[in-house]
Amino acid sequence: MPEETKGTDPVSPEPSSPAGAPVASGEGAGSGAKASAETSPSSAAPTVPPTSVPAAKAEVPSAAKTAEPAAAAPAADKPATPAKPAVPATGEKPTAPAAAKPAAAKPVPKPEGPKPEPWEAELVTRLRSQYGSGVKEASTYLGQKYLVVDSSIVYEILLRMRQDEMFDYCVDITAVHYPKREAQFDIVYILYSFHHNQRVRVKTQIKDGERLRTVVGIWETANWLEREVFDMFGIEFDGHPDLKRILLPDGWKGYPLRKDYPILQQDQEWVHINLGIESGQ
Amino acid sequence: MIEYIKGYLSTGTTPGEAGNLFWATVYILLVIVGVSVAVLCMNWLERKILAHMQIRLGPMRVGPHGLLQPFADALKLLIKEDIIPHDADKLVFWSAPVVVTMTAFTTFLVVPFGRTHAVTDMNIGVLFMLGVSSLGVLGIIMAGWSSNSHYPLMGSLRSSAQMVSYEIAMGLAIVSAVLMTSLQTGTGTLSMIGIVEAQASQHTWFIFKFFPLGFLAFAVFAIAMVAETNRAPFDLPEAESELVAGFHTEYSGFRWSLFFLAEYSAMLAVSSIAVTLWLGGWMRPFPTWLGGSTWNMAFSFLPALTFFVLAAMCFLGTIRMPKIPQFRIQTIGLGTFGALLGFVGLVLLVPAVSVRVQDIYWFVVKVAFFMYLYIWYRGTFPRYRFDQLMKVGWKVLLPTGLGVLIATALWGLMPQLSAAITGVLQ
Amino acid sequence: MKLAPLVRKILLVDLIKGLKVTFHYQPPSEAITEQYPLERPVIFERFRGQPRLNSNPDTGESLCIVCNLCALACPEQLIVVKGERNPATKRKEVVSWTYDVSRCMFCGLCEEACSTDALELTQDYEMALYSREGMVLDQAALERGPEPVKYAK
Amino acid sequence: MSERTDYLDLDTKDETFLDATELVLNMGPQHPSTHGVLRVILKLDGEKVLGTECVIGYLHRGVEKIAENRTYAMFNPYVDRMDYVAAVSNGLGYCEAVEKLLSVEAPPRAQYIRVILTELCRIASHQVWLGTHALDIGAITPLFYCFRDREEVLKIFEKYCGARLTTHAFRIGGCIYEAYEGFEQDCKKFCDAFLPKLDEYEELLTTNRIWVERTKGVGILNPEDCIALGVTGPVLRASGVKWDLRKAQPYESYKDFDFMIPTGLHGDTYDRYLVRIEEMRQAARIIRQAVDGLPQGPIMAMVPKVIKPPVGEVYHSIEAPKGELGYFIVSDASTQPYRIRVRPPSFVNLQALDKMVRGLLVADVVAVIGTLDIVLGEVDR
Repeated sequence: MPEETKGTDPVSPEPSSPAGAPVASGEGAGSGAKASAETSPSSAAPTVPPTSVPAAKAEVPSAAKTAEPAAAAPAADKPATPAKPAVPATGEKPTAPAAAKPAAAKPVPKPEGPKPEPWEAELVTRLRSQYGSGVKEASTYLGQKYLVVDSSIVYEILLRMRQDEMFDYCVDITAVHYPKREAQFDIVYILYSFHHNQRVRVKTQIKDGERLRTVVGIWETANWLEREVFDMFGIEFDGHPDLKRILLPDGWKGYPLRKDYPILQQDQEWVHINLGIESGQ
Repeated sequence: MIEYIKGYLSTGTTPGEAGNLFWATVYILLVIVGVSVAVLCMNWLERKILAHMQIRLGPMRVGPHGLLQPFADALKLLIKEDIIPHDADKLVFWSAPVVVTMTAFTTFLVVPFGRTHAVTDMNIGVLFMLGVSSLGVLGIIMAGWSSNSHYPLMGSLRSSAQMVSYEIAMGLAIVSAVLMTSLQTGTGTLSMIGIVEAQASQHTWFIFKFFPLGFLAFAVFAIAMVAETNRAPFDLPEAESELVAGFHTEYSGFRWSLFFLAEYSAMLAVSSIAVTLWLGGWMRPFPTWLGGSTWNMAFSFLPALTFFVLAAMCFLGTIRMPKIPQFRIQTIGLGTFGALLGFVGLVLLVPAVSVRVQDIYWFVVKVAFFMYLYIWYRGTFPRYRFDQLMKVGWKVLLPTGLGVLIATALWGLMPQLSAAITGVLQ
Repeated sequence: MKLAPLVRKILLVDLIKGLKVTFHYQPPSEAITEQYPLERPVIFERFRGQPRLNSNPDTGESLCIVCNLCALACPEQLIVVKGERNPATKRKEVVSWTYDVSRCMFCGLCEEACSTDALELTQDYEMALYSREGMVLDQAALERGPEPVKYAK
Repeated sequence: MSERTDYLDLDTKDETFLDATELVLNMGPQHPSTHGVLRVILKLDGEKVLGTECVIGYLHRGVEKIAENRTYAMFNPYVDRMDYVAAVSNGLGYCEAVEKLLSVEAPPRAQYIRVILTELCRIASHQVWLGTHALDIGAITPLFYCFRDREEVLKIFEKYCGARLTTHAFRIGGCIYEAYEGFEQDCKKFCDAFLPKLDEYEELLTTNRIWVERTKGVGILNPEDCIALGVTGPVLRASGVKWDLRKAQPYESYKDFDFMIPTGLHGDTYDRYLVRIEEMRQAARIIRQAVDGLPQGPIMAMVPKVIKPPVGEVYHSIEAPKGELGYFIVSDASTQPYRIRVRPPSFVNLQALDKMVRGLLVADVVAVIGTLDIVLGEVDR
């Protein structure tokens, strides 16, 4: 680590929410960046003698783990962008060096992590009015907007986003695997609207084996992206024109990006079959 | 024996004309050796010149300045494993490079390196050359088809279409040059030697005749010949970025080297045609303007001078070599090579030799200019697409060639035409 | 307006322009080839190459204090440091130190993690070997540091 | 929009080619102009392309899986290995995404240094593109000129961060290396020397009739198709969509600089060539401004030594030389990312190949692959 960070005193014993309330970067990216520049104290922080490095190690995880929802700050209804971190970071203010020592022991004072805040916009209202509880959540996190919707209506929502709300560019489709949850997979559609200069993530949760309807008919780009999700997670898409493995060879076993996928076993098996020796891994 | 050679050398005819089978064989062997050496030189020169255009140094390791690189390459190709694809048509696969090489060498039969320095002087020389060189495409098609693979097949198909189309433009340009031999003197000829002699008697190279018609015909030929030999920017049959290596993708080792040999000797052959037809063949520049015995004398020193310059360059290189033990052998080698060149230069100063070599020297210089152009094009231009190539061939070169042919004929017939017109008017 | 482009096209101006460029690059002085074993590239100070374990120039003792930070920082986990506390000096001393260069991607994270400047990625870049065996460097090899091969007969 | 039904039927056996009218040509993975290990299966009628299918994954290294087993700082060098001709941009995108997750912002000086290096990297990447693209179309010489000038960029990289290609130049929270002595002069010198060289490339290509014929009207993508296919970067801009993340959603200090976004009119290969050439000029302009305005100050924000971002997920994207390069990071508050998804521009852009080459000739396939400017390391990850 560089000298500059060695001196960082990340233990901020202030229990209150960070000084600058989360500034959702409104009205385009430029002002968002400006706002963050004002509120972020980190830029010009002086170097502090490296005294509390162990404390930092101990403190930050606890802070993060026990993070709880904070008071909602007014969310921007303007297009927000993932431009700049708008929220002052946790444990960044070297306010009281004296407090560094006991801070680690105390469970209560913790720097608040940024919290998702409800996202209120006309778009959300419209969607809510039509789909009701199908739209489970509409929030912003670090200025980035996302919707969590029920897997049964995700196709309609996406179609609507494309046709009525002008989200004409599907940036990415991906999935996240949570093996301990009942609905194991998060499918994430990252959408962008050239018209609004706005990015929205639409998330849905599905169980293992549950199928989703393909969005290739909405955005052509979804073709390969869905194939990759299938390849890596084994999630099948109904109506996809050519759903087969894309990055891995056709005969591959298993879905590598699932959390329970053992790399070593696969490797050993392959080496054993193809080379006739035991793997060296 | 020596008397016999001397006696033959003073006859002033080609062995073919003299009907001397022994000398014809000697000449044929000389031509084959000469062309092969030229191809080796060309190999080195192309790599060096192209490298320098591309701000590289090119071969530098095998011999001083990579001078032995062609030999190393040839050796490597000879001892490389010769692979014949499993599903190839073995007989055709085997014979294709032979056909290509044979046709490429056969054309040199009628190339006049000097008044007497040709194997024979055929009275249909130009026709023969055109005909034989176009047979080369047969070998390429054979190679592409017999490889039983997609890329060679496509390469050979491209090649055949391309050669057939460009031969027409080429033929038209040649016809307009042949017309020039007859128009003013009334002694038309297809003989290669005859064409050069016609230029001598008309006191002009055909490139400057009926300006700009001669030049246009030459330009059409100069473009068509690049296409005919499958060289950049018309190197589609072997376009490495599209067809891997085109028709010779599946060839390796010696067979591949035959294709290489054929390609370069074909380049030499078509350049020889261009030199013979438009650039006065073996004639030195300005034979009349800078005529007289003084100028003849001065020009006769040029071959020796060239070798002296080359030797001087070698010595310069010797001096510039890094003075470290690893380079000792290279330095000595380069010095020896320079000395050799200097010796050749000295030999060329002997009047008897210099008179005989004059013709060959000028011919080679002119062909070398074309070779340089080939390399220069390759270093500069992107490659045409197939349909664009056809477009250039059929829509630009063919009409131009045809127009030039008609214009040449009209211009040549001008006196008769004007006489006829005035006759009609009166 | 139409005439000038047409004339230019007939006179092949566009092609000649390109030919000019390639022509004037021909003098060998323009060539940028480095004839490698004789002409060696200039390696700059921050270059990350062959690793070396530094020792104190005065005492000859290894600077490594077996803190294991480099091994923790390494993304490929190719550094293995084992140490023992010397009861006499009360200092941890290296027992074994291996660095597997064959898996190294020279990201420099280990060098940054090292708190005593013991581990250093030097400017030596000639690390090609004929077999994998020599690629796992032990403490002795690391302390010897890179030994550039002299290419001479 | 419509459901496509004309996917290649490659399962039915090809008749002997004397009887069949169609030819299935397997281009790659070992082919001189597939820029690595791309395999394109072409269905041809003569030389006319009836359809294509890309087979990718030959270079798949499981970067996203590796990420789940590395700490945030450890994963940083791996991203350099995706788009290895623009490693600096990859590093920038990753560092910014993690910084966003940590709600940290790099200090101004670090931001300027980042911008300078990223723009240098853009020039280097475009030079590799130009060289290889010209080589694909048959002009072999521009490659060497481009690589000669790219060498200067790589020297600056080596002087700055100790590596030429896989630079690992930035760290989460800023930069670790202070600009070396003479950094500003080097950058300026490069810009001064580079622009005349760029004119030289143009002399070789821009007006050359063969180049123009080979590229004009080839591989046309209209803006609607571009957006539907998710194509970004110079390919999108050449189709006339003036969209550049540096302007649309400025990151780093791009809002401080005055530069233009070149756009094309026809969306063909020639326009893409012009757009990228102009982008190099604009990048040089940005570098000059950034070097002039390089502020003093720290180069590293205060980030904890052990990076443990709070629970949450974030998507951040930057304008890489090839298009929108996005990182979607899910944190579970441990030291290792729970999931990192890379949105590679090359992967998405490559999808447009089929649409672009249908009805063209084999030679155009090569030109179109070149103009898409894909890097297989990034396509396959």
